[in-house]
Amino acid sequence: MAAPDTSTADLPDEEIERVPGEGDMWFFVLFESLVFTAYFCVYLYFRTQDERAFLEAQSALNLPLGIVDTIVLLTSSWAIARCVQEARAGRYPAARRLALATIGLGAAFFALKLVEWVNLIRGGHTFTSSDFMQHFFFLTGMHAIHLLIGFVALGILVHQLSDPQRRSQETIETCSTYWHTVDLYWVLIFAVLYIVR
Amino acid sequence: METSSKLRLLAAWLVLVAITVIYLWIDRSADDGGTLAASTIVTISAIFLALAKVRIVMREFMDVRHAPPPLRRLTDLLIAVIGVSLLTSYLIGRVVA
Amino acid sequence: MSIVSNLRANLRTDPKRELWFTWYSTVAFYSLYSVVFFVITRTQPPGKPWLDPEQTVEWFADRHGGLLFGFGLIFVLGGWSATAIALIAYSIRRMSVSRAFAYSYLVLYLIAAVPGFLLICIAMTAGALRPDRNPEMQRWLYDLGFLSFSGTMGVFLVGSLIWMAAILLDKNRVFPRWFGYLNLCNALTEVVIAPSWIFQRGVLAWDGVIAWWIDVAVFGMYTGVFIYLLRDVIIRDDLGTGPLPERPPGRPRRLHPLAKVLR
Amino acid sequence: MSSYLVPDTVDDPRAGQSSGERVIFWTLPAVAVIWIAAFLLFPGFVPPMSPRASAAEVADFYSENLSRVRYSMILFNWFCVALIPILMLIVERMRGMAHRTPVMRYCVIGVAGAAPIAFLTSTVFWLIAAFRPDRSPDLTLLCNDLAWITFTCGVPFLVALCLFLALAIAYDDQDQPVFPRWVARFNVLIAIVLVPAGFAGLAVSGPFAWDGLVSFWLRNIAIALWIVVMAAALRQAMARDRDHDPTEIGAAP
Repeated sequence: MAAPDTSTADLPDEEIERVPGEGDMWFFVLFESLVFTAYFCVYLYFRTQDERAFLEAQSALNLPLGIVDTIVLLTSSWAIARCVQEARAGRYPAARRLALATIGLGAAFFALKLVEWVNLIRGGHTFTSSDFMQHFFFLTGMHAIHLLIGFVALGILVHQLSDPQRRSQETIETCSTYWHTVDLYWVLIFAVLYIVR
Repeated sequence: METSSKLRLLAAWLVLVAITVIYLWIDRSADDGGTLAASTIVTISAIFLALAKVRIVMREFMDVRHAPPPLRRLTDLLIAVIGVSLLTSYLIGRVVA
Repeated sequence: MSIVSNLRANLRTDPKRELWFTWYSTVAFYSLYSVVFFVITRTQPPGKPWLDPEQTVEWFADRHGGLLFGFGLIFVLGGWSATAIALIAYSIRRMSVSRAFAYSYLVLYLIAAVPGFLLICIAMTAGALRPDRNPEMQRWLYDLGFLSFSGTMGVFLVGSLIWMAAILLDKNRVFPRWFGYLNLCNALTEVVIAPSWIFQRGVLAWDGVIAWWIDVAVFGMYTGVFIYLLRDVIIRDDLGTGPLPERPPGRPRRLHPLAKVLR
Repeated sequence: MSSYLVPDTVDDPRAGQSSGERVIFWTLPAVAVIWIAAFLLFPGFVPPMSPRASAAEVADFYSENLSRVRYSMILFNWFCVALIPILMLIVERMRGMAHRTPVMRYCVIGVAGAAPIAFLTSTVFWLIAAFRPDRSPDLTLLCNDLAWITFTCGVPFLVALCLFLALAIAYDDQDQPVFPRWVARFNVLIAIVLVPAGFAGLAVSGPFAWDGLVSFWLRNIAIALWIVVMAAALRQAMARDRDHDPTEIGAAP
């Protein structure tokens, strides 16, 4: 790693050290992760104070649906990582198809989330029904807002890929970094809401 | 080389899905005859598995693997901070309760 | 140069004196605001939302003089909040984006002054003025004060997003892009505070760990950062158009200790 | 010094033209007549209602003076914000000041809108108090308190307006400033006179209570005086702008 910058020109593409996307987006990723961590800490602490009630309310969740949902979002994350690879190789039509696939998978995740919410609310589990559900709807709701903002990022990405004049690898990677962040938050939320006992 | 990075991405995805399915198994085995019980082991392993997933997503999908060392260290530090914070608040809660 | 002579030069002879005036006023206003809310009136951290009417009567009695004097200060000096907003609106105008962004920010945040701080001042003054008022009504004033103060959301939400969009679209490099993203974090605190209209207790109530403590931490960092960055903008500003120059060389920025460790 | 004597007018081709500005200006005398009439019509101003009155006394006041309260406050509700266009004329004059940025103008625009809106809010509380005279006296007293506190203490934007204008004038160092220097000093004086009103909650009797000499009479006379003096200064500045209308200069070959 001590090698000066000039020597990296000889290395194969895979070995060059570079920040994926703009560094500023990484600031957002780190900052917002800490904010989410704070929410999780509050939830875990209050959960231990009344474990019985939390466990009972938690049992209303549909774990298989949550797992399917998680896999859908992980796949969308994979698709956008592939999209970045294709864009880097200059295969823009393929990259664009993968970006559209990401949007589709993101929309599928959101649709499953809506189904889950509606089922819970029909079953009498609402934002105000219990402490667990309060945390559940808050965390999944905050995540959904980040997901919806992610569609803006994906829209910018598709827009860039569609027009040869606009294509900027940095912007493409920045948008993809944001989308992965949405995935990361879900990975953590899923573990603390569905699995933790 | 390009196919290798493609395969690597696919492998990362497979590992992530596998960990997600392990959750299902953990959850089933914790259902002790249908009664609901708190479990420190389940909680701690759920958190660790989630952190492992976060690290895989960052390293492989977000390409931190190829990032300069400061960013690599910063992301690892972030994962450590998340892990320590979650476990601490959970364990303090258990002690207080 | 000492701080005082520096200040004097900034406000008297510096070509950017109007900008410096608004910047120093911003610092002074936010300091005064913190002192009034945290120390003099003790209305931050906020009172408990679950108090019964008699307890709110006690709450008012406890803070009687502090409320009347502290909010008197805000009644007199609250208009200074306009300086921060004017400076930020100017910073947006200095960008390459349409002036519509600057004017939107100006109008949004100025509207915010009325529900954002005038209502809590009026409600708390009315409550402190007559300690013998019917307890139910005292609690109504208490609710009006805290809910209007915490729950004034839309103007700050849309205002932060406007500032964010302007920064991310700007080609004059007035603000670093990471600060654009930080505006999004601040906008999201206005989403997090929304449940305070629903819950009377718990982590999402107006005094809750999430809705108050975490939100205030984010907002506090955001405010500190933008005050620092606005100073940077004034120093770099050439009062012209086009890209903002970088800071003059010769004053290398010291590396943060954390950044050194990571290097 | 001369490096920043650049009036902030270059960005607006219409600056300096006063078409329609005189129409706005001459609404002021008409509106002032309405303000004075509404002030005298409201039975709670001459003399001002006492903060020491009991709930029953306040309730009696509203049931006895129902019509006068309603019609005077409807008048105020209509026309108190009519000051905003006049303040915008001042903002337009500020374009001619030797400032290098529009930031002082933004400050004034900001508080100019909020100042009359604080008064507007208090008329709403007075009108609610008068809406149902058979309401519980405690509730009427509450509305009455909110109205008087909003009216009396609601000076933050006026104080800031005066001080922003004073500073803007002080920074306007050109040979022929838009407003003469004494206008700046006058604005500082008015701001100081308005300060005690903000603390009216601290006293229920004496000169600082909301019916007192300082918080009521001095405050309201100061506001009236400010409007008169600023109108005179504004008229002068507008006349000067017309004399130096850039479009007319441009028309001459």
